[in-house]
Amino acid sequence: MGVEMTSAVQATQLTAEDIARLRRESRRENWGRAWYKFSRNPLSLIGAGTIIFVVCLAIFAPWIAPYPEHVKPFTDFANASQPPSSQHWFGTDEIGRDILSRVIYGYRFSLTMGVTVLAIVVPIGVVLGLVAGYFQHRWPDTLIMRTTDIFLAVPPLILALAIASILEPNLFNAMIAVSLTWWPWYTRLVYSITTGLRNEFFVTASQVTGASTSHIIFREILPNCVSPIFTKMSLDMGWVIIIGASLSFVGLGVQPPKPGLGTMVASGTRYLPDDWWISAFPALAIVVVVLGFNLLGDGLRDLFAAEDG
Amino acid sequence: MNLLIFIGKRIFHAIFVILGLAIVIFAVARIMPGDPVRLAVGSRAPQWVVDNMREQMHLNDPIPVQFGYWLRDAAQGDFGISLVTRRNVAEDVREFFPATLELALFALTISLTGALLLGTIAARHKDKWIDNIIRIFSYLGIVTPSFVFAIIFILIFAFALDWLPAIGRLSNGVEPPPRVTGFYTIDSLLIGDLATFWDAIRHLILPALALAMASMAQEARITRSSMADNLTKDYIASARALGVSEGLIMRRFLLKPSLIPTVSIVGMDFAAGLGNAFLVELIFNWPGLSRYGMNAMLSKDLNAISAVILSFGIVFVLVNLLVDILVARLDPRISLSAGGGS
Amino acid sequence: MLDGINMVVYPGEKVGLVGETGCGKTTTMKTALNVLPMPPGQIESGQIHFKGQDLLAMNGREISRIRGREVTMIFQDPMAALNPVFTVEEQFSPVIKHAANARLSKKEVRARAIAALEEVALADPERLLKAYPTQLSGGMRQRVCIGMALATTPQLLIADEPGTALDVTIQAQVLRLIHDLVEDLNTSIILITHSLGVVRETVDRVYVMYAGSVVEMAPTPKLFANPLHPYTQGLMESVPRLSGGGVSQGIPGRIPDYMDPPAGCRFHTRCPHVMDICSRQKPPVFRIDGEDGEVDGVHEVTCFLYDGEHGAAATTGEVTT
Amino acid sequence: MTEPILIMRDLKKYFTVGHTGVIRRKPIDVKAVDGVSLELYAGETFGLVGESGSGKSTIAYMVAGMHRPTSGTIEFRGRDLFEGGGGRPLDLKKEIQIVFQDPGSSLNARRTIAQNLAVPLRIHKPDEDVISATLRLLELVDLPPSYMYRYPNMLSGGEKQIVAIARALATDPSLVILDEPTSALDVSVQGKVINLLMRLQRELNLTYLFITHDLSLMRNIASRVAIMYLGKVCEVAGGAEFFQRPEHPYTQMLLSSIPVISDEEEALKPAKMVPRGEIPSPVNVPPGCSFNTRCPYVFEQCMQADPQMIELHSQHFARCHLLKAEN
Amino acid sequence: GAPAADSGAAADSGESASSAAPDAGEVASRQLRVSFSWPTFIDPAVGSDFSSGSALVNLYDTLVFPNPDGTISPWLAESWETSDDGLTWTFHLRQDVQFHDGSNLTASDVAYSFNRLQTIGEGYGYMFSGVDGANAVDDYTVEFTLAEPSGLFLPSLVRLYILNEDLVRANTAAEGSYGDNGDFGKDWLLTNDAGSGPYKVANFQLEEFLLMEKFDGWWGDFVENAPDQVRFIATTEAATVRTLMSNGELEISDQWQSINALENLGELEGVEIAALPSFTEFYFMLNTRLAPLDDVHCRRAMAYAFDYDTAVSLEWPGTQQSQGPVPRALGGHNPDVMTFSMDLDKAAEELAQCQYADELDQYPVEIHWISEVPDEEKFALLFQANMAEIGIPVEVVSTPWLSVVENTSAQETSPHIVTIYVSADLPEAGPILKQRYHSDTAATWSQNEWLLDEELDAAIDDSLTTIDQAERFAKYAEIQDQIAEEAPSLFIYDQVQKHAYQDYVDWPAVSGDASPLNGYFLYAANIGVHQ
Ligand SMILES: Nc1ncnc2c1ncn2[C@@H]1O[C@H](COP(=O)(O)OP(=O)(O)OP(=O)(O)O)[C@@H](O)[C@H]1O
Ligand SMILES: Nc1ncnc2c1ncn2[C@@H]1O[C@H](COP(=O)(O)OP(=O)(O)OP(=O)(O)O)[C@@H](O)[C@H]1O
Ligand SMILES: [Mg+2]
Ligand SMILES: [Mg+2]
Repeated sequence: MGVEMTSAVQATQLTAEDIARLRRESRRENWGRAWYKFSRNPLSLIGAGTIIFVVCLAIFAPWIAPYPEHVKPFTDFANASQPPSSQHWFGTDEIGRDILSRVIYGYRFSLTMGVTVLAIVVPIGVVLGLVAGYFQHRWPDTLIMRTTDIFLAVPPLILALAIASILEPNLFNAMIAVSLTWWPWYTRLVYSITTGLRNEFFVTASQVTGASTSHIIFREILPNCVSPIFTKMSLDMGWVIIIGASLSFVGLGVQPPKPGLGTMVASGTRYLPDDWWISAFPALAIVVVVLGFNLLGDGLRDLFAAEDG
Repeated sequence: MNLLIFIGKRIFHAIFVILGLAIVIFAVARIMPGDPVRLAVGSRAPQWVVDNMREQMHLNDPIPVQFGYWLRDAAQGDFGISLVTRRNVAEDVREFFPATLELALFALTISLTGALLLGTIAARHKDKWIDNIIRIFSYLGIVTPSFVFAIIFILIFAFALDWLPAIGRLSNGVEPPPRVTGFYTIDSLLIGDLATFWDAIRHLILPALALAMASMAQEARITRSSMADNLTKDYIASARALGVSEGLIMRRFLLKPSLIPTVSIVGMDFAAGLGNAFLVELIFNWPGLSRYGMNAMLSKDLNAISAVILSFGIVFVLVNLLVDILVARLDPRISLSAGGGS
Repeated sequence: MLDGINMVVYPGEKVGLVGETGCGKTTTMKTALNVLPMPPGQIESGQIHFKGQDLLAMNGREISRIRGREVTMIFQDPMAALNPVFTVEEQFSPVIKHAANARLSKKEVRARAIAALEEVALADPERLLKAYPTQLSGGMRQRVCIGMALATTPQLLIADEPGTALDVTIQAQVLRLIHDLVEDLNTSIILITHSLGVVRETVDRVYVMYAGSVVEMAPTPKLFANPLHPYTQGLMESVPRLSGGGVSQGIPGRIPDYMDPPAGCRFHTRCPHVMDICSRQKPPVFRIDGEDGEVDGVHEVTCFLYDGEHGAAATTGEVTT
Repeated sequence: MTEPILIMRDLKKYFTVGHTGVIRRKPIDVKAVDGVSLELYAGETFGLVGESGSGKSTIAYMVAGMHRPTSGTIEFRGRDLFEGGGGRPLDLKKEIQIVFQDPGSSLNARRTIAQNLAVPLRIHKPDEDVISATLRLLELVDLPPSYMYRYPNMLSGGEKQIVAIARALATDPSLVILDEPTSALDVSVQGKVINLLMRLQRELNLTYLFITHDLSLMRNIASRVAIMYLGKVCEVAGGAEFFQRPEHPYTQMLLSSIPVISDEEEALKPAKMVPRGEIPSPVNVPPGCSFNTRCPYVFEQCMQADPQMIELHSQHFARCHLLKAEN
Repeated sequence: GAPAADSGAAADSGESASSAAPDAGEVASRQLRVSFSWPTFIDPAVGSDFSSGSALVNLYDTLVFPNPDGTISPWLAESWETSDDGLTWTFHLRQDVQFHDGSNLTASDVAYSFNRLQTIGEGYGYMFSGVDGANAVDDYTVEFTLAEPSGLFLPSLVRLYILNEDLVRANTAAEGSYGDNGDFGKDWLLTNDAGSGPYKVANFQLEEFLLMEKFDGWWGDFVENAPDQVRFIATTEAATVRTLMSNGELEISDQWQSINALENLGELEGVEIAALPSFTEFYFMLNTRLAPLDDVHCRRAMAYAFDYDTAVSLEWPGTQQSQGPVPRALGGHNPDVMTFSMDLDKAAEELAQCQYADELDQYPVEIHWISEVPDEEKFALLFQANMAEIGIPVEVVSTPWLSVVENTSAQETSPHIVTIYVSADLPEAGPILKQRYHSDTAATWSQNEWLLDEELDAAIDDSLTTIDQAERFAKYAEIQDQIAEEAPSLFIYDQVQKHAYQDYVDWPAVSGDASPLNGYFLYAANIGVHQ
């Protein structure tokens, strides 16, 4: 490829500026290459686009939503259950609120849920996985991995439902419940990577040189887990959003009148099939955002696979 | 022999996991705030009724003692009285579990069959239009929550088209067959009652399909990619070079190794299915353990929650055990290496 | 990635194909047998004739009459070439059934499989048939592969680096085994390898490949006596000698990226004799030695150095790319 | 000859790979290294040759400190490398470095070349500026400074191996273990790495423990060679001597199997000796001489007793019942 | 003990399943199918909720029977007398009554049933806390002893269901929490009945349906075309109910259908909507101990600011705003009680007098509605919107029922406002006044007000022990005036109980010919099915 062997310059003569420039250039080149590969996969582009769109909707909801006041205390019984129209693209619900506006705000809860759960789960799961994997066949491994086995022995949604139901139903507790069921997946993932990597020669080389255990775990092994972790995080954003919606659907997540997407689907089911739009659009909104994260995740997976191959 | 050692190890592991699970469940059930008994007997019942029941449930003892009682009773299959149904929880579980299992197994059958069919077609026509259609289908299957599928299916197939019933296990007026396995399909066949059997099947289709969609999509994808991957393997090229017919290669030399990853995730998918059953049974009014469990959770019925989670945990652990054995049978490498190591 | 490969093999002849890792040797032969997985493989153009018939133009039924009866291939990595989830017997029997081209009872199939394993000097074939590939050592696997290939009594055997994954002594055994077995059947062989030493000791004629194209072809003695292509020369120099004398620096630069091969001669980026034309134009084949239609003596090279106009004067061969 | 820098005495390493039975469990051991005694002299290139699985890497790993020997000792400049129970002190780690066989996995693919090189620098040269030290290292191995911020997957196999060598040199070691450093490379690339190694040895006065299975290569670089078979050394001799007078039947078999590319080399090979048999599994080493399953000269005694290592000529040792010391 | 009970139950259900099969074809024309919420308890000492109540009235007989007008008729008891001190009640039983197993109903069965109910204490047991005991004087005479005189004792007897003592004892598990009485037959009675009522249990599939069959040996009179089978179907799912209704597989719907769903049902061919009067009132319970609601003026301001008309219009036509704390249909309701209606001027006036008038934004009011009843959200939101107009900030919170129960059990955790429907178990005002506002009930979900007013307590107690009805009702009226003044609650509306039903059902409840007491609207012996 483009590796030029043009080093007539004596390395020791390089100035700090030269080095900084070298670094900048390589960085730009690396990013450029990654972006090029990523951009050649139309599906992941669509995924990334969808997510950016949704995130923008969530962040700028007050400016984008046509009726932001419908998310706050509001009743307009005269306009209840109106089908989609030019004023209300997604129609109105049984209380006369604009569904489009509520869906846009609903994304805030979905994304908060996803981001928070991952923010709790990933560090915990990853550190545990690293430790267990690095000390394979020793007590930290046994302790940690047997614990994950136990947590993985119940279907995650069931455990999440159980924990959420025992706590007071609200978004925060739903996030706690999902987090409690989710960390083992990261532990598992990182564990399997780590056990594979700990016998790689670069790890051995560091050990032989005298690098500390924490250096090896966090500086040598962790960077190698990053791409599968990111891939999984992207896919998991989707799952967590679905689980969050499921919890809300049975009343254990976002509480009305807050516009949780699952909550809206649930309340709309009472008006099916005639007033289909009340639950159809929130459901569609869930599908769209989850699809976005899935496409992105698959794109990242392909990207990283291509990079490693 | 190797396979036996492997199975032995897995069973040992399963027992350990179930025990651990019991501890977790107990802990979860006891952190619940509030007095479940007061909730159960209602506010108008006199205090002595509450005290009586607390005593009976050992709720006044220290936690470790409670756990001892709980574990002892649980080991004997006794989970105490449900606060909602007022029945022995174990009896409830026995009553309702078959319905959920029947549904889940039916869904499993649908998803596996569908996935293998779709996955094979997609792999053989990789990157052609049919592959793309199957891909789109897979994506939609994966990203759509099961409760949305459930609602859509009811609207389309039960309401709009009126092809299939929307709720329950049997039509109104059709009496359930005498209980042997608790599976209406099997029990009705046992007494040769084809009409009931057919009715039970018709009731199974929609909820099972709603449950099956996600795993079908997931498994179809895995099958497709593992098949496509194996197609490029040297042993396929080798078989071709040695003149083995294309049909045989597809049916045997390609299929078996390609099944391994698919079968491996069946356990996980089954788990996801059991979880989703909590929502789907609610929507289809399916009188199974999931709906029972959901009601128990919504009414903080501690004994029932523990029993339900433990039941699902045990089933899930058993299914995983089964899957592991199946995978080990498909893949001799696993059982061969099981002699040593952990 | 392959670019204009022309190869001819005559009955009973042993032909070698040498080249560095990843230069496309395996791919060439997989293409020849039409067993290249597609996708990702793709055949842009060309013909492959076996006894006068174009293999690429054949349909599945026709080609399977030839594969496994008249032509077979032994794959490079014996582990990858055996299906890990089937026993040796399960993999053996369809091959034998196909090769026999007649109805065989289960017993007969078994008997033939056992005979084939004995042929390749494997002890206890009965037990071996029930084993899975993982339970065999590398040498045993390689022998099983050879046994399977030879059970089909082919007229052309393509052997892809047999024994390279093994040790020198074992490799020597394997090569000898193939050599002996083939002698009796008068089978033609294409031997793929990256070791010039192996080539010199086993084959009659050599094709040298670089980055997806053949750069030189010559009878073995001629090639070693007088390598013409700069690449062949560099390769010969790179090999450390048993006689001592140090290790040469090798060929500078690195093997080009196949996704984006250099224009013109693919070797020009590393060639010590590079000329202007090399980066602009693909060199044609120049015949240096031997006559048309002759079998033995022909020595061809694909390099402008041997073009009268550009380099040292030489006989102009016809352009066949 | 100078002082020995490294002495191995009756070195053994057994790996437990499983257990027999279910009830009365007995460990199943792989005798990876089974009684090896060798001496390395400062400044030399000591070649270690043997078939796959003969225990070469295991010896290397013990010297590098990755494995603790089951028994026996290794002394480095008179200091026992495994003294005491704990880890090896940093100053010893600094002195002994290793380069691995697989260039793909010996560098951390997710860190730049500079970051890879910085690991030993930070530990062993905390006072020095990491960037200038990195540049100096790259210069030492003839790589351009622009490689600093590249990732390993943008380098060719040979270049990766060169970086790995640079990393080993970062601590200024005196002994470098080279575990098949070029076996994954093409011949046309191998030369560059080998020549670099030779140059560095001269410039930095390094001692090499060079592991390979390529005898032709060994012939060209090693001052002394040891041949291993199934965890034991069967012959040790000076480089040239070894090729002129192979004594052990296995050595002869090995040498006669080497494919060569010229007639003059052919003449150097010992009489054609047809290799036969399979290498026994290291779990199931046959009693007596471990080579007895493949040896063409096998006789009674070989089945019963393991031969002793004897010095046939000066500095030429072998272990075979057929051989007698010259004097 | 347990295994015996088990096999008994299994054999029983197997038998009934096979015996039901031939019936089903022949009698398909006389079915009454009703949708219900689950669980349904058919043990008289456990069940008390809506669906249980409806099952119990059909399976069991009681000593007395409630009339549509709120009066009481003899039933199993042909006559009775009271001692002068009002503490001893003697009942004379009919002699021709047989249980479903054919045995004769006697006074000892009554005594046993009473003891069982009181010992277990669940369900309607609480109604009899003032009764010391019951004993059989002879085979057909039973005597109750009261601790103090009570005007409510007689009406409460409609909740004393008479069990077949021998049958229950035969099916009692020896091990249980009731000492000598083992489990008191609780386990068995979960799925079996031991009654003498017009219907008997034929098949009980938990979570699915309860099938009851006409009891031909019943002593009473069935109306013409009374159903041969009554089936409670365990679903309230709107979609399901609609399908069943439109397929003619359901005669009467449950009462939990939303307005929207009912409208849709009403459009079906041959389906009509009944709006039955009920003893249920919808309250906003204001916590009078929590600022700013501890100031009566603030409470009144709210009562004046709420838009009752809109609230009522969100409900089914025919719904009326409540008058005071007692539903209209109850005996002793005071029609002249002060009633608030929306009047923003008055609201402002009251608010001005409130001590918190200037700092209302520092006291945001939380209104909790019950998540399980999604329609309540509308009223909470309406309240929020109305209060915004007079400047009271309100937050709407949805809370699951169980949390409401828990929160209201202590003063510290009781929220500002909870929206709850409360039903009367007896046909007159007294009990509900006690249940809602007496200090005894302050720590329960049926009082979030925390009035803790001793004078009021005394007044309520006094009224309840008044045996003369007119006198009692007068006292009730006074109490209602007193409470309404204080505005401790917003009295939203008297609920009408809405059911969709097939027009071929001849349903007395529609024409007001059934007691509004819980369960009696479904007294199947009086319902005709013409198809
Ligand atoms: N399935 C494939 N997908 C993409 N690239 C491939 C595939 N198979 C081979 N290649 C590429 O084609 C090139 C030639 O591969 P091939 O296996 O033919 O080389 P070779 O000469 O046989 O090498 P070796 O000596 O290592 O066997 C390599 O660069 C390889 O990366
Ligand atoms: N960690 C280990 N656990 C178990 N067995 C091991 C381990 N490391 C090495 N062995 C075994 O020890 C024997 C010697 O291995 P070693 O890697 O030293 O051989 P080698 O001579 O380096 O072979 P190669 O040429 O393939 O690198 C082999 O049989 C190997 O399987
Ligand atoms: Mg190859
Ligand atoms: Mg090695």
